[in-house]
Amino acid sequence: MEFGLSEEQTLLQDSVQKFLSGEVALDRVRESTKNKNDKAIWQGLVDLGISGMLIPEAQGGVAMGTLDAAIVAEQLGHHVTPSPFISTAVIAPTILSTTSTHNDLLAAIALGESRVGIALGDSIALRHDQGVKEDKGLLSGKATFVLDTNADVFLVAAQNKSIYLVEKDQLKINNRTTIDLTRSTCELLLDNSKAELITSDESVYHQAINIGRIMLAADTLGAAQCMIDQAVSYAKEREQFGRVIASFQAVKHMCAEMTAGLEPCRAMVWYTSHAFDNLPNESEMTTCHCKAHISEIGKFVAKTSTEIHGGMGFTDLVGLHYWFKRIGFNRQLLGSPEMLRSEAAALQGLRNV
Amino acid sequence: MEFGLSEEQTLLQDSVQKFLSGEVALDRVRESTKNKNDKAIWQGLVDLGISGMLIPEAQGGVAMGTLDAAIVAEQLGHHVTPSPFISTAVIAPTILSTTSTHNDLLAAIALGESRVGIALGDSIALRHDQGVKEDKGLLSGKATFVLDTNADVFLVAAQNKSIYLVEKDQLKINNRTTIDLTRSTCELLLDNSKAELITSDESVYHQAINIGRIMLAADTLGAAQCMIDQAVSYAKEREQFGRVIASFQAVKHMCAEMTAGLEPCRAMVWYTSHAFDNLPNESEMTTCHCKAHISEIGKFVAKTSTEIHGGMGFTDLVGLHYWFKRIGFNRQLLGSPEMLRSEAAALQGLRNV
Amino acid sequence: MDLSFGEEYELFRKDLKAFIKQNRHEALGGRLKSDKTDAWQKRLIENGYTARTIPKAYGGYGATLDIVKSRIIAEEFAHAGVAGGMSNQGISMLVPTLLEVGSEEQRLKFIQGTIEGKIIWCQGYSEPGAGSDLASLRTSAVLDGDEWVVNGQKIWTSSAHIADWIFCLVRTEPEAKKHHGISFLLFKMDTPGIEIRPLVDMTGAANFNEVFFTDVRVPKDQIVGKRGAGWMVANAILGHERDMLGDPNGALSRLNSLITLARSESLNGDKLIDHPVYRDRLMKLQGRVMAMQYNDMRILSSRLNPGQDAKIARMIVKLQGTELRHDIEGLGIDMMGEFGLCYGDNPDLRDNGAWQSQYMFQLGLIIGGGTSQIQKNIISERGLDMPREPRAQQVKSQEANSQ
Amino acid sequence: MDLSFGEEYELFRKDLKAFIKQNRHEALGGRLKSDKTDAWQKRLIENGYTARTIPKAYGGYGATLDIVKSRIIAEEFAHAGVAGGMSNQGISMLVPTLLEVGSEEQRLKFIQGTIEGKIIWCQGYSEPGAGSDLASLRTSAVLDGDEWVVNGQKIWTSSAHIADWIFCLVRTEPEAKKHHGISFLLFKMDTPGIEIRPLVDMTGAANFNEVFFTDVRVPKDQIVGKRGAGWMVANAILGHERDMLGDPNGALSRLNSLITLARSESLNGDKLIDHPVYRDRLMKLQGRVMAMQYNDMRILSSRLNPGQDAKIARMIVKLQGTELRHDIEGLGIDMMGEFGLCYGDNPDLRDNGAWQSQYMFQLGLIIGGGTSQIQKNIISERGLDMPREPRAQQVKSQEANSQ
Repeated sequence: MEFGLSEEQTLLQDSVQKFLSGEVALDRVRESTKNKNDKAIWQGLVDLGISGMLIPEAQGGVAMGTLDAAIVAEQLGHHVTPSPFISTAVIAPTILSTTSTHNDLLAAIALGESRVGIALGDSIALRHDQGVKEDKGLLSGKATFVLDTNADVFLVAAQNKSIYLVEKDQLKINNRTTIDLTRSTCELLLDNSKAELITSDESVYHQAINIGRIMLAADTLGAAQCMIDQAVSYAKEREQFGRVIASFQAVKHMCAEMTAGLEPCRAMVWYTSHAFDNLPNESEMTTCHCKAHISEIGKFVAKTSTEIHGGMGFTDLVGLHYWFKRIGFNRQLLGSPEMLRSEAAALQGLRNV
Repeated sequence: MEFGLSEEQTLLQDSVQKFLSGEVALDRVRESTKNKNDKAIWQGLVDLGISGMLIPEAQGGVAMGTLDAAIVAEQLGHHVTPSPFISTAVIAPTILSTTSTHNDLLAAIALGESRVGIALGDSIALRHDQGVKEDKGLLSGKATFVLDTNADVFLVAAQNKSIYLVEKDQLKINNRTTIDLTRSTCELLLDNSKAELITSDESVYHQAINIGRIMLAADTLGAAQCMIDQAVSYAKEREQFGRVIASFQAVKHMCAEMTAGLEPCRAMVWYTSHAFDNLPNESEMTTCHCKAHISEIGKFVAKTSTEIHGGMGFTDLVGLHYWFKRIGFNRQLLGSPEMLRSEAAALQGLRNV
Repeated sequence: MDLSFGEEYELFRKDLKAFIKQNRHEALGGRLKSDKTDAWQKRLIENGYTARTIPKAYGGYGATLDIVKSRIIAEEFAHAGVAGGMSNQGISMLVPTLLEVGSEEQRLKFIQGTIEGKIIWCQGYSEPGAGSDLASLRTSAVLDGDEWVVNGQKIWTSSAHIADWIFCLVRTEPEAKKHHGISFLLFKMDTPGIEIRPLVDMTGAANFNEVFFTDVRVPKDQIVGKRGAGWMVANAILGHERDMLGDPNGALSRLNSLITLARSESLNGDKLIDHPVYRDRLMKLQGRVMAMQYNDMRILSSRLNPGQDAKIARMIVKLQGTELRHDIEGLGIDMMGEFGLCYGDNPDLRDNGAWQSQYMFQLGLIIGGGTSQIQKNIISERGLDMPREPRAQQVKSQEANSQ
Repeated sequence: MDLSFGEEYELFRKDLKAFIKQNRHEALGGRLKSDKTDAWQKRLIENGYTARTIPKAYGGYGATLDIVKSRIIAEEFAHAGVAGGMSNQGISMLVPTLLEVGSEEQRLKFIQGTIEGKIIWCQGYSEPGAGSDLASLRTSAVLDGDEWVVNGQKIWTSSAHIADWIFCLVRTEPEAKKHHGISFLLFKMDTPGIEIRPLVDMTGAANFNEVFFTDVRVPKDQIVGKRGAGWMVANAILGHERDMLGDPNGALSRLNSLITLARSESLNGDKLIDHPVYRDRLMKLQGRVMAMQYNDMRILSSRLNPGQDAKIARMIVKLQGTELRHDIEGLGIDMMGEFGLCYGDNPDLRDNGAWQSQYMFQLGLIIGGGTSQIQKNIISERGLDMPREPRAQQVKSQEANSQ
């Protein structure tokens, strides 16, 4: 019995961490969000093999597991890295691997030659006029909060939960600013757009949402851990009233509460990732709780660690707000905590659907 | 404009406080709960005129206002005093004053010669087989969480919200132990019991519930304030690690958080009491929020002040648990916080009913 | 208990309503100056609807203090959605200070221009190394002939880029211990040696600035109060600032916006207000807002009726009020889900992005004006008479608490 | 990541299941002693299902430590609802201590009787003036010839009224500073001079006792470890106690009871589980329970795989686990509303009153075994390497943290 990271996983973690803290330090994040250009960062990750980590070896990938992907997501969150990782390297391969018709695209993803946008979230929570309908093989409608404005091609779920591949030139892409500038999201407008059916197997749709949620949870885990680390480290340096503020019991206990809340989330992400690959019966329910729970802890950590930074936490100077906003973004995307808990209840027969 | 207690009200507060802290110190509370006998305490309160405070002068009362009654309730909560105050001195006169047919009973209440039990709560939240039905002037069914096991006569609301007067010999009284030994509650079994209709005006039923809720909120205010006072005072005496624990920032901040939460509740009870007498349009909604909000703060104070007492808080030695349980009792009776918030929403058109 | 204000006040309110109705087309307020705002400000002063208690000699209306009338004025302008009197740091913080401890020359020189909106002030208090521990500030002023020579750096200086003058805490006695050597100095923002750098904050805007002083020369007589006694002045102002930061009227206004949002936006075909989990959270917040409103009425009443004690009621306002505001904004975001993430130029934005920007700005207020941790120190030590940090920390924590 | 335990363990589990099935009619466990429980305990030892790693020389089964097998044993007995090995303070706290630092004579004298349930122990640690600050204990033991003479008072001594022996912290070197002068002493509870007073707690039961010592004479050789070195022994035991207090399996079991309650009880005609507000709170708790379960698996794994670090994961268990339990019990009460108030002999009681009694008992555990405040000190200082209270408090807070 071994519940933890393998040696290979620790190496993977280290290599991603090394790349991100070297090449993608905070000033790079700032620059990238300003230019809306994450290409250099993504190329670096492609060079590390990240783009192909969930792609079969036959298509040039390395066929790793969900936990491996979660480790990468955690590091990306830790460094608030702009990148199309979740869309292109995780969700797209999860969908495309279920057919044998798009091996070329999988190979292109592995090589870093194609970026696949993901438009799946509209059925989770219908709030406005969003939603895509299929009619005679053509798609029409609006997809919102689509991941990756810079994608070449999009995987779009229609309201019937079938998933289609749509080329960039078949739709209108409207960039949509959110609070989190480290992630590019857009709105897609489709009007009798040509689309290729990838699958009408609803379970693929659910798997894709499921793994996306795990990655967002892992991202928040990394971001929240980094905020705690920064708060503890700032508290040990910052002096007020003639002593470092880390010596005030109030500050110590705030850090202890954040740590006590977040540390079990690490095991939760591990278990949930493991369940995705190995325990299909409990995977979705576990994921709902994982993302909901980590989102709540993340909200607390984001606020508390900012408070510990005092006025500095409120400024752009230390850039702490990038983490604050990333955690806020992850909280809402692909299912808010309230929606996820309601779904978790339904999955175990505690809510009629 | 004067938002606060008048000189008379401060005098009332002082006189009740003086009586309760003199005659009903903690050992009296213990004794009374052991013997299930609050007669001596009640007689003392009757002698102070408390039994007639809401009764018209013509019936021997002093015709004071709801805020005056709330001041008394707060003191009773502060001293965890066993007494039939809410049932006999507040709810019963509120109901009986709406008719002119029971002036004798009102006069008997004012003189302390009659105790009226109150069975109104079953329609608020139907959980089991409770509920009383009227058929040809006779009542049958079960009333639960009836206030005052020692009453001579009971005011019972049927499911149609009409209120009836039932003599003790017309029903079976089953004593029902709750966590709070300072309050006597019982179950009434009625089986074609003779009953006298007092009112079928549904607004009287709502008024009676409303004022009962205000009293329970005021009781929690007093009990919670006393718990904070005890915690602060204990922390100033108790030494650990060579200093009084009141000097630890963690303990100080716990006390500050309790105080910051509870202090606005005082104004809330005042306003709500004033609204009952003067602002009928907003009274019920205000009361729902008052009791719900104070119940939440009370729960936090009950837990936190016990923690500050360390192991002593857990024992029976300092008796802190009487306050803990009283706050717990008030939280659930005549509407739990969840029910009250839902009702507050309905009262302002934010929930369809 | 008497919640009515009486006949005199009802009449006052009636007159004010009429004034607003007649003049509302000319109303133009704000923090900045322009000919139009100046004209409106002047009309308000003439009618006693702003600068009401400032003596006529200094350009005010000259009425005696009447808290109820102040409250009626605030209520009616807010209710009508019309700009009331200008509100800026000069008017709300400096003018009361000058009235209290300024010299007659200083009052005559500054008050009228300030209340008429012709002199805009900024505040030079916090420094990078002196936040919660304000008394450890290091910006120095050294006397050289008839001038103070100021060197150092301030932070959190809102309006610095548009201000004409600054009121600034400086250390004039370097040997004195902490808050004993501090003075309260006034000087023009166009004095040579002042550099202003906008300080972008987490909302993406530059609500504040950093201000750097290099050999800034200030005439000797521009000190307010006694040399080295600036701490008391600053302290009184900070207490007043704290009251403002937890203002329950702001919370009520935002709660009402939240209710509007819940009634207009929908989720899976139902209005948000019909989702019991959101509704329960909304109602919880409404209960908290109501508690703070009544608490505020109690504070107001205690000012009218000196016998009433509202010491602790007032002490907890900043802590409770800012946390409450932050929670209200947070529910707005949560209710909208992904659409709560919209920001900046996003056309799906609701309420101009107020939910996200206020969620962050209110977190800033939880930190600013004395962090929540400092507030809890104050409540426990001054409110509950609990001991300060013992022995070795004694001196320092006293300073912590004298802010 | 490998959650399976492998073939050897599956076999072990299969054998155990068979054993339980065959013998369950004779199972009788608990903390007390009787001929029947003794017989069951003995059979468990013979089969290696309790006292598994205690050497044969001391009456145990003599297996090497295997955490997985221990876990399987606990799981299977719990799952079958059959009493496993006796669990009391003698077995779980004293025996490991004797094995570690006891003399050979002490091991031979006490271990077999203890694990067989023939000697019941109680623990004499806390005193009225020494709770969180245990090292300030004052119960003294003065050497008089061949005997220690013990005077003082203990509190929170569960089982004192049924115990045969006590293991007790006493101060043997009055001049030494705090934790340096403490020794670990064993003596019989029928020694003259011992008075036991039951300590009724908020649940209404007497789960604990106070114990008073007046000139209690104890043979000199009944000290465990070195004289004056009892603190280290006590400390190791306390860490172990902390792990037990936040056990997520207890939380899971209670969460399942809560789900059962929500499905069976109703409110205004709907099952409680169909009320979205309660369901949301229930699901929040389920998420917290799951996080703690996985955290526990990580801790277990780190014991099997020494390279894995679970230091902080373990450090937070008591704080998080006890708060979680308290919240679970609180939701049970809230869901039942007025019926959640039932207690004692009330026939409307659900689950034997467990919701109320556990709500209180878990609050006791938030306080006991190192309060939540002490836990936060430990996490911040030992886990996050944040400084102890400065200067004057240095010595004392070190002691606070060595508990």
